[in-house]
Amino acid sequence: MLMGLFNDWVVILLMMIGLYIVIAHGNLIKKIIGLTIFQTSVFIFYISMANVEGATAPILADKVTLYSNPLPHVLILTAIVVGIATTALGLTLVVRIKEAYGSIEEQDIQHQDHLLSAEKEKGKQV
Amino acid sequence: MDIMVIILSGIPLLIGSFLCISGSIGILRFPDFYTRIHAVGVTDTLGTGLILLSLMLLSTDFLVIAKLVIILLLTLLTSPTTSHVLAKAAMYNGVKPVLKQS
Amino acid sequence: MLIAATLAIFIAMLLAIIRGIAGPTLYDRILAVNMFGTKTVLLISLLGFLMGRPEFLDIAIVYALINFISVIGILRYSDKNEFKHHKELDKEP
Amino acid sequence: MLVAVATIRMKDLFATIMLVGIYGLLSASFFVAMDAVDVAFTEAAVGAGISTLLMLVAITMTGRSENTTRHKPLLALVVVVITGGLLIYGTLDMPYFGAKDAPIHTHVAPRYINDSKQEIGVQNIVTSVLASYRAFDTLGEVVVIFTAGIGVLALLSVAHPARQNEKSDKIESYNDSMHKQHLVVRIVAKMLIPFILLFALYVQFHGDFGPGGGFQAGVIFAAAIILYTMLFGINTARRVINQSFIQLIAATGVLLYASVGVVSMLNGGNFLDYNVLSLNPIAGQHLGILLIELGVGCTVASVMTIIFFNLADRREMQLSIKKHRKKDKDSTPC
Repeated sequence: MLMGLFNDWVVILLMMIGLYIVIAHGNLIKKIIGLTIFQTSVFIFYISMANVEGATAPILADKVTLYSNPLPHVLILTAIVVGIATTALGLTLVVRIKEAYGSIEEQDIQHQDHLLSAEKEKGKQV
Repeated sequence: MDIMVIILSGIPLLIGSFLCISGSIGILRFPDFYTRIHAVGVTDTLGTGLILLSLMLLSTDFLVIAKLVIILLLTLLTSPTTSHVLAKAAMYNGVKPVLKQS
Repeated sequence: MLIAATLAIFIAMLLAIIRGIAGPTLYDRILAVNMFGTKTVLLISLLGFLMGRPEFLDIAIVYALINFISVIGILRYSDKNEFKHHKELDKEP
Repeated sequence: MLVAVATIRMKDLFATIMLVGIYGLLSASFFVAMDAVDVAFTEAAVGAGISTLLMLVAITMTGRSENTTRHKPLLALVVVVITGGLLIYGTLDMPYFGAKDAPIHTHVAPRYINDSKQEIGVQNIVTSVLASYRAFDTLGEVVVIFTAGIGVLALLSVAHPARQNEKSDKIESYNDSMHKQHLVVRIVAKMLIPFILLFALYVQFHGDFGPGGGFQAGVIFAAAIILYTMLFGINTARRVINQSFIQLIAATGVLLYASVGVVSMLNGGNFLDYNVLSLNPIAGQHLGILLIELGVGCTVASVMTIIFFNLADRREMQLSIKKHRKKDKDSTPC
């Protein structure tokens, strides 16, 4: 009866994909997309925890007695909106980085930083 | 009476689902963008309309019927518009249709 | 009957996803997204009927609206001319 | 069901974003299947619409192709696989999907489900938990959203050069807004926008009975404004909706929320305890939830609009700067 855990495994798979994108890709926007996937996997985890077999949505009606758990729904509802707000903040940061460095690849940015600090060192020595 | 309603609603439901599937096969099999847009645009609008119609027949509540009518109107309004804009943008940006080789 | 229709829409969605992943041009992908949105509207209304709580049609309305908005937005911000513009400018030192 | 979107690893960022849009739609229909109606509502509006659009605008500013180099893919793979393996090992102790006696269903949830009818009198349990039992939590979330809006404002706001050359700006906006080429869309959108606004208000005030509430209504409202902005150009939209006005509304929403709490404290209750707002506790709860949802809706709608406006503005500015530079380059050789 391991099928009962199938949802959790899907969630973990999504989470792994998100994490892999965040770690392995240099492009900053790709990293943000990875974070979004990671976020959504957590949402799905919560929502599938809230599900009760044979229950319906938590809106009170006359004949229904079994409802799914409303608490995770509340948490995720707010988390989605907060998530988009923070994602937007991240995107604006990326836009500013692009303006400042002319690139959004992590390696380019680090390279430029190295060059800058090396120049500064030289200036100090002189 | 009941069985009449079920049969009456079943017919558009089945036709609608058939149209949906044929449209999606069309999007997969057709050779270029414009034929694909034809497949999707036509079958999607008609299939959606038929399925919503059968749901309207099935429902008893007035509010539900009203909402279904709203959805139907919205799809009838937006779906051809998006197809039109898509085709126009594609043409504008130089996606060529595959013409018959002569 | 409802279940059969739901299954049909499900298959259609799968095919649309395949086109969305494989689509050679950008517009194929947008088309796939659009079709996917329409199918989702249908799926949600059918699911509402299947579960016996047709009050959920509100969500389907939101879908129809948001789908339209996002497709228009995608087209608005993907006009190829702009990209060409960018590339030309990026080539310049 | 969701594994289908596991292939979001394309090189072209644009295609990736299409896939993100599909992914949002898919996860929202998953939420419907899981009975989480309110969440599906929010995810529909946010995941499929707004986030896709924001990413698109950002991409038009940063360029769409990605470098092929991936640093240390092997190491990343090892880390990820180890993490995933540990997590899967952890799930073996989890309660099965849909089990009725899982620990999550035995603590506070029965209280919410059984007593909220008497205590709050609102049909939608999600709304009553959101706005009444856990109102303090929600206040925090609203403040976070507000802060994100301020952050975007601080990072991106353009010190309007538009004021000086109003006329050329007008011409640019005219060219920009797809005036001639997209007549059909514009007319359909003109028909749709009032309907969308009306529907947002319906969602806002219908949250007590069905799925809906301040968060969803705010996002839908912002979506309508974004549609207007996309079709008629940012400058026209700014003339309709003033930037400082939106900022005012964003602040007012948070203040409204907090002041409801303060008023209930002044009336002798706890912070955000609506029972004392009116003589009848149930009526007090209704009033409190209504006001709070209004505050949330105001803040969310205006923050989303602020974010979009600033991104679009920044893009406009970059485009015009590039155009100027190009003109200079063209003029210097001859």
